[in-house]
Amino acid sequence: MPFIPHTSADIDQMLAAIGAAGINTLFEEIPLELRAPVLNLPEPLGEMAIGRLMRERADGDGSGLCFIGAGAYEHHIPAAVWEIAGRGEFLTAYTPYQAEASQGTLRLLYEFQTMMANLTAMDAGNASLYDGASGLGEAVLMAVRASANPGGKILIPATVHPHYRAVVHTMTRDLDLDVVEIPFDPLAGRIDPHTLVGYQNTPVAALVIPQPNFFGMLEEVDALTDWAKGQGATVVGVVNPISLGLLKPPGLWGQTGADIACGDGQPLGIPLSSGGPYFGFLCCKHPLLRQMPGRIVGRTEDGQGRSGFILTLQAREQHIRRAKATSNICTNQGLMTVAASIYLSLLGPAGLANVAATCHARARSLLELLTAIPGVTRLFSGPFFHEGVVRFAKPTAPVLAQLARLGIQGGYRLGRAFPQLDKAILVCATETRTDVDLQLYADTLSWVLNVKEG
Amino acid sequence: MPFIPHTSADIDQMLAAIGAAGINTLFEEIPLELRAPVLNLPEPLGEMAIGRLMRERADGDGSGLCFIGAGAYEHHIPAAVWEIAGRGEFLTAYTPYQAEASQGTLRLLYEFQTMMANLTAMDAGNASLYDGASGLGEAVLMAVRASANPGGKILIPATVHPHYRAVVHTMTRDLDLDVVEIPFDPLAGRIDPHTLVGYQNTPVAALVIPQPNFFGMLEEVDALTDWAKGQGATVVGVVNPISLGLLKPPGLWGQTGADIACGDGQPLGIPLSSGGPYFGFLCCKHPLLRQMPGRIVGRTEDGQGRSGFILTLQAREQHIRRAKATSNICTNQGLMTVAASIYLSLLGPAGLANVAATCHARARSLLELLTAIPGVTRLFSGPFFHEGVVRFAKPTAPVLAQLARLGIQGGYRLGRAFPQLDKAILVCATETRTDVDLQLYADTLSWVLNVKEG
Amino acid sequence: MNDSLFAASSPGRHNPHHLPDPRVGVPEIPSRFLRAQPPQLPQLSELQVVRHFTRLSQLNFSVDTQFYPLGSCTMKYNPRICQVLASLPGFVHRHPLAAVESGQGVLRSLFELQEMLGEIAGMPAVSLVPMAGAQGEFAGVAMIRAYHRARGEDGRREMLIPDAAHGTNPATATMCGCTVREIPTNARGDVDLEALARAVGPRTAGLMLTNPSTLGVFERQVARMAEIVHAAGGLLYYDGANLNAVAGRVRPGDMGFDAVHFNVHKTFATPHGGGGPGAGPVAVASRLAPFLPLPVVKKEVDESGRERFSWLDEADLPSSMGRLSTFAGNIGVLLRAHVYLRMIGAEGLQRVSDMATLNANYLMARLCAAGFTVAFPGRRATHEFILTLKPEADAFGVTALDFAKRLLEFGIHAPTIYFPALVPECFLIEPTETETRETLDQFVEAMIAIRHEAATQPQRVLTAPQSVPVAGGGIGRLDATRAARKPDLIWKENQPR
Amino acid sequence: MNDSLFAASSPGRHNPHHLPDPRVGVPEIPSRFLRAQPPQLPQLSELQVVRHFTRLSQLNFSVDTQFYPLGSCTMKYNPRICQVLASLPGFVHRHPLAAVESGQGVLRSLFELQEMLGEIAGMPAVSLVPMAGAQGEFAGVAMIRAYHRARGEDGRREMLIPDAAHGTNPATATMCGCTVREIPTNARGDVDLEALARAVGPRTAGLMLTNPSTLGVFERQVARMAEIVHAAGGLLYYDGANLNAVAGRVRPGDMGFDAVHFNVHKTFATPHGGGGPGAGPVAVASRLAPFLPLPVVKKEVDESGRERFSWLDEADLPSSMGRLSTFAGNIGVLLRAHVYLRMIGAEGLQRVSDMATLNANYLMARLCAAGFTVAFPGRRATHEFILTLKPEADAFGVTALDFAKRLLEFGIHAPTIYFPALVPECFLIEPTETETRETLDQFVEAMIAIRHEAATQPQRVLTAPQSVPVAGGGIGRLDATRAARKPDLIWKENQPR
Ligand SMILES: Cc1ncc(COP(=O)(O)O)c(C=O)c1O
Ligand SMILES: Cc1ncc(COP(=O)(O)O)c(C=O)c1O
Repeated sequence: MPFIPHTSADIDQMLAAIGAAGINTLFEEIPLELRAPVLNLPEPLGEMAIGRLMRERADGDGSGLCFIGAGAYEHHIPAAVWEIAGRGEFLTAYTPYQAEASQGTLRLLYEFQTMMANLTAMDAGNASLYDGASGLGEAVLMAVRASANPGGKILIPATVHPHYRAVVHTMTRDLDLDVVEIPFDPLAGRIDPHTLVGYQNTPVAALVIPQPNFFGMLEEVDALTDWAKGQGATVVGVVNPISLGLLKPPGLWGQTGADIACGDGQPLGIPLSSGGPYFGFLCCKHPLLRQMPGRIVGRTEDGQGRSGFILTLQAREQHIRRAKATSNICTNQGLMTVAASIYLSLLGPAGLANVAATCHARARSLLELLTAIPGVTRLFSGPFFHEGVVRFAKPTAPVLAQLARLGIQGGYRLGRAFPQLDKAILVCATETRTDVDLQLYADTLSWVLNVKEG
Repeated sequence: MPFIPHTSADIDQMLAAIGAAGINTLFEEIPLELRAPVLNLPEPLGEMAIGRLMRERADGDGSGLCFIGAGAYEHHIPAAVWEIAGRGEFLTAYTPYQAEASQGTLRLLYEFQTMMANLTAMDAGNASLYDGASGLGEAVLMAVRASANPGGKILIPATVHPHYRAVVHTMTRDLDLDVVEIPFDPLAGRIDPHTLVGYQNTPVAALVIPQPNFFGMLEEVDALTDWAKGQGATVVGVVNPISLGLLKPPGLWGQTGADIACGDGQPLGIPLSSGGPYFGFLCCKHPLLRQMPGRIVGRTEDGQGRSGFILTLQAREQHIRRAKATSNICTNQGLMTVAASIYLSLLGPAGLANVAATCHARARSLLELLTAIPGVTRLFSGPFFHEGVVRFAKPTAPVLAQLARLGIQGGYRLGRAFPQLDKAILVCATETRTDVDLQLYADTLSWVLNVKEG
Repeated sequence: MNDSLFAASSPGRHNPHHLPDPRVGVPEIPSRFLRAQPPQLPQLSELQVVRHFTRLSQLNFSVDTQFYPLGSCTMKYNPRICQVLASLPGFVHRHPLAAVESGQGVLRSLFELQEMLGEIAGMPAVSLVPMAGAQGEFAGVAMIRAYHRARGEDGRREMLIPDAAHGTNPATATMCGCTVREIPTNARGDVDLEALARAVGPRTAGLMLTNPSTLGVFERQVARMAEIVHAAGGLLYYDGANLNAVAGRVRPGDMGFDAVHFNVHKTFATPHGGGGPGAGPVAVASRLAPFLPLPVVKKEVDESGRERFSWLDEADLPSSMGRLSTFAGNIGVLLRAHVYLRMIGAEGLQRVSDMATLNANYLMARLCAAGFTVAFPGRRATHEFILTLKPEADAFGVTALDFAKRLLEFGIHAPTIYFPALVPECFLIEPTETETRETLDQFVEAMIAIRHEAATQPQRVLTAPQSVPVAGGGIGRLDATRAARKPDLIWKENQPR
Repeated sequence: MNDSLFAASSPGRHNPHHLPDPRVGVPEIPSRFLRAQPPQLPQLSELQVVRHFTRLSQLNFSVDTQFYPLGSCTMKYNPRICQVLASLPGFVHRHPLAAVESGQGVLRSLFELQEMLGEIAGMPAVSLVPMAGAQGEFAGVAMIRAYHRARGEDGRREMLIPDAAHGTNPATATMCGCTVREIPTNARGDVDLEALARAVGPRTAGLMLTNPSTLGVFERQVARMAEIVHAAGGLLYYDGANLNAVAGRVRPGDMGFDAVHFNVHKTFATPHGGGGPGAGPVAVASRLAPFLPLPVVKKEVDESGRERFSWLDEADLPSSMGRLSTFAGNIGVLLRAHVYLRMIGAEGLQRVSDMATLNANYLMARLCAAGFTVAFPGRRATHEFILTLKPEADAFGVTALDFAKRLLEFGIHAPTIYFPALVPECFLIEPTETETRETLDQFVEAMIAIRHEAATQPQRVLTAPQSVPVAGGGIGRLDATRAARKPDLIWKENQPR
């Protein structure tokens, strides 16, 4: 059998050492009536055959020239990132429970925490959560635990990614928490801070602020933060880490800064992979530290005073606190933080700023090119990062389908999640899209909108 | 600049420490009149841009469904081979001059030498030469040095790969050595041992014996070896290492065995890569050890009696013996031996035998399918390994070109190297070709031969 | 190795080839949205980065470099081919929201995985979405709650959990708004059936059970337990973390469970990545199928027999417990599991559990013969087993922790220690099927050597490790208390190295 | 780490997933052609293999893990992107004899590389074929001989080579049927011009020269030397191993050379692979162009401006010196060099030599200031320089070898020692441009510390290394004499481990 080293001589000698007549004897405690039938699985394939099969499948896949963002972004990943992150010692280690045998992973996580905290202007960070959406779920639960009004409302703008909102719903429903959606300004595509006045007199546990928001627009984070802090609410910023190369970090929003920053780390060197694995990051200010879910690494010393790293503050975690833990999370997305750490180290502040600025410039060009096409209009005005909403004079589904047949993934249809935005799509351009790419999209779209006329 | 860490502060401080006014000062010893103009090189590209460029180029390349062998063979390479061989510590180390800091490479080479010696049934092996052809060149020079008749003829059958013969010519021409080509039996596609009777009375320094030969046919290695040894000639076997999973190893040919075994290691886990890097291997019997070119690793001990490995017998090499060295070779193909060592360890004797047997079976099927097509005949009869010669009723060049347009690399045209074999091609099938592949080739060829009729 | 990434940073050092467009100017965004200071990221050359992280990697123990018999974690060989095939460009570069037409390869593979996992579970419906075991548990308990709610029994909020259970079980129950009721284990390692019978009732949501349990033994009365819980109106959740012991031999569905999660990063050989990512797909009995987390892969066959794969979403599965991830979970990890399962097949899967069990029983027998004390004598080991080092602790003052730390110096990763908590000086050992007998023998020799040291020179063991055999010389035993007392969680300027 | 691959082997153990077709029978080949016994290869599981070779890798020093200032070897950063792009499936899977239509991408890249190398050499024609520097030298000398032969001067068989030259130079000359005449070096590190003038004559084939020389200094009289040799009817060969010092600053063609080889595994950042593969392309002046080794990439442009690339062969270049490899050399390595050059461009190339030179001069200045003795005081360092540790040897009895071995324990690879042989207790140090000043400073500190030890506790240095800081604890100084006296070159059953 593949991957099993036992020769028949091994098996015989081992059974003899055990004193068992045969392999079946070892399973004698399983009641007979529970024994499984022979499973109906596909015939096994050798390495060459499975290789051929999967290569055929992968050859048909891929997303062509892609202008979809909507929570997952195609960035250039420096070759060194996965060449190093894919090393066996990172790949095949377990969670670093035995600190002395895991200093590689531990020191790396400490550095990762540092970089994420610096990026978000927070005091501490954890070692990752599953992804952006479930990370926001954890952040909301944490915010409530830390809030001055733990029984109050949890305000989530409709400009937060619809799937993030769905996951928050999943994670709060059975806990009888009061999650309230805040509508957005239909002209600006962002929250009008004045909307919040309606909640002035009810206790608010937490406010979630996305930056940039799902439509790519920049929220008035300072005003929103100050309002929420004034209400005694915990402020949770959901941010795109690439944008933080340019944008004001959550820790510096408003007078006091947000309390928690979270988001999806995928843009930091993680490939799209149809949706995962990505990772969620979570950072916070000092007072909230012990409410943070997930693993945290700290620096300590050995008997000789040498610096070393170790999992710490474990009294928050399920394996110690069981039913009273801050979360059930155990396995997280460790390897993705290895990639993100290498990515951030390679780019540094100058690189990250240039990636962010280039994304913005490309998105701006794209929106200009598209809206120059008759029948295409821009929705929402105001500052944005690297995404924007455009509306067609026609139904979006057939247009996008036709574009896809021509090798272009044109954008994300907003109609399902936002019925009021029927006929609108969300488009994105990152630094990976060249001027030629943008022009090709514009030309193709123009052709598709034309051809299908009538 | 890419890959250069110096900040301008670094440069200033370093110049100050040197006491130089500027960078140009450091080059002051270069006479002014020799200074180069600004070079005319293409504009530099960032990593993202060069990635896009090279991906476009590579996307257009590849050889489709390939039935060419002729010295380079497509085999399945287990994923583990390059996942491990590509590790930075193997990739970015130098030749292991400082043994204590290079035990990884050194132990590996010792194990490689062992596996190659075992495979060829020889007493020792070196740490690689450039490739099969230049390796044969070195083997011939070594054979002459070790021969009882160093001034005698060097007999090389015409069934040796034509490019190998060309390289031997290049490497011997300036040395005034007498290289003689032995013609092959036009029916059998191999050397008739009786042909050698003509050389019975002239001194013969060395005889080269290919197994399988360039046409895929098996030579009568026992008879050839015995004849040559009887003449006091050194016997050099040129072998395909995969075939040694099944075939008699050179060390056991005839009564005494060949003296030297060499060949190209490419089939052992090295990708085709348009022709390189591959590696040449060279093994020999004990008496010839100190005539062997290239690096050799030996086992020794440290002060505490711990086993360790070190480059040894260096008195043969250019850095010690200079003009009197056995060869000028310095850098060899080290990393390729890492891959080959992992390949052989993963396959083991059972795996190698199965790969060889499968290759043979596939080639047999291919030859049967092709010769069933009207207008296609088989040349040469007798035992073969995984290649064979077929003749078309038509000129080969347009047929092969048409096949290539249909995605099939149909074989190697023999007409240029062997004018008497005009209209014939050499075809190959390894274990990577499925029954479906073979049938596709046969069907396409049949169609091509038909369509172009008249 | 003592160089900090941050201490090596130098102002202005950067890698211009990673600037996508050096000519791009500062964007026209109002300054109140912009950061005033660049983020404090390290400023390093590419070589510095490559060298730093390569050297860090060398400080780890890993399956690729050491025997790693960490109980409950199934640290077996992660085949490189799975890694390579899941990383093919077509898979890796596909956007999650791209048209399904551009993802038929990945969707077909995921669909096949769903089918295979259903067959292995003995259950009809599967969702691949959960991103780890704990999230699989969450999905399971949330489905159980949704089920009760749908039947008008939202009052069923009590989850029964054996005291030996993994911490994620009770933590999950809490996250789903349940209260936890612990069920004790008897001295033979079985759940106390009487206690279970007493505990069930109209508030019972269900029971969470691992079988084989975390005690390394098979729960023989599982059918009876299912009867008791079902009779009381509760459902049964199977924590599949230990499936490597019995896959192909016995199926959760056949044992009476209603939901199960798999840890593909254990049973199906996907690498653990130093803490993840894994994946925790769930399989369920038909009564829970309407509640599966979204999205699920669907297959349609058109008239001409052409298959087309797409995602089921809210519109298709209106009772779903909801979404758990932004997109569809850890697809890259699931692809690895798919390749693994397609390579081993049914016979191979049984061979996995056979040899995992053989290795554990052999190791247990040899350690017993060497005088160590097993926690549940007379029981067969499953894929793992527990030693109690209490006798050694009493005799020599050397604890399970000390044994664990000293093992590291032998180049062997320690087993899981102090879990499950019910066994004093607990050593939970899981060798896995991919290790050779020779390696197991080396482990036995190391254990004997350490016990001999404990008897003759206990200080050597008590102060271990002095230095673990990794590049750069390693580190001695680290002070966990100090770390927790005064948390130092991020690097700061002027920090001692 | 002390486990042998062969000792771990177990009869019958194998990896069935690597059998391409387990049902294939024994072929019908007469038994006299077949082997009677299977080859003695190790029989291991895949995990054993992966673990063994992963652990072996960890025993190496490498650029990715250590500072590696090995003089004459240019151990600089090997960019990962070059590795990744040269490994793209389209490149890697192409058969060398496949139709050129299926290789336009690789051929175009090679053509561009030919052009770039010609520009850097200041010479009009290039062949990429030679597979390492030494084979490039062979090509050069064989071309020179072919040139003389073509002019009816086959008697020109004497090659002039400075005594400081690399061993490959004289060895190559011999392989090309030349005799070697050594030219001495004067105390300032320059070739003795008088001696050269005396040596040339009608038997002179040519001169082989490295500039900057292996002494780490620029040969200032090179133009004069070219005059002397050319006037005598000889040609000049440039050993390009040290090009990293001057690329973009001065060109071999402009200095008067007729042929040059490049070490792409030095100057153009392709990795050295623990001994290779590298590549040694050659560039030549027009008089040698007809003799270039085959094949060479050719570009044709059709009427519509479409470019097509193919190989020039014997028919196109009838005077060629011939073939050097089965196909066309180490193409995969050349692709790496191509990517590197396309990324750095002309300005970057000059920056490379600038910073390589700056690093060497800085390190030399600091070591001088610390009291070490440079071999050629008053000269500028090029990309490398030489210390003589003779004063230390005389004072403390501690040799260059001892210093080298002790450096390993500091986690720094030793410089090149005892080459060139003319400098006593020679330490040839080449930091390369990709190292930071901080790293150079650490080297200086280590050297100072070792000299201090040499003075105060010489045994510590004389017995170094006791243990190099690699995983598994490393090894002490190895006995080279023992290895050579009784060669143990392959593993045999019952061998002590
Ligand atoms: C018994 C048991 N249950 C649940 C889990 C949790 O799985 P995960 O770490 O994938 O969330 C684990 C693994 O740590 C486990 O061992
Ligand atoms: C000066 C010099 N010349 C020639 C060579 C030979 O080059 P290669 O090792 O690539 O054959 C080297 C490198 O070892 C060298 O340093």
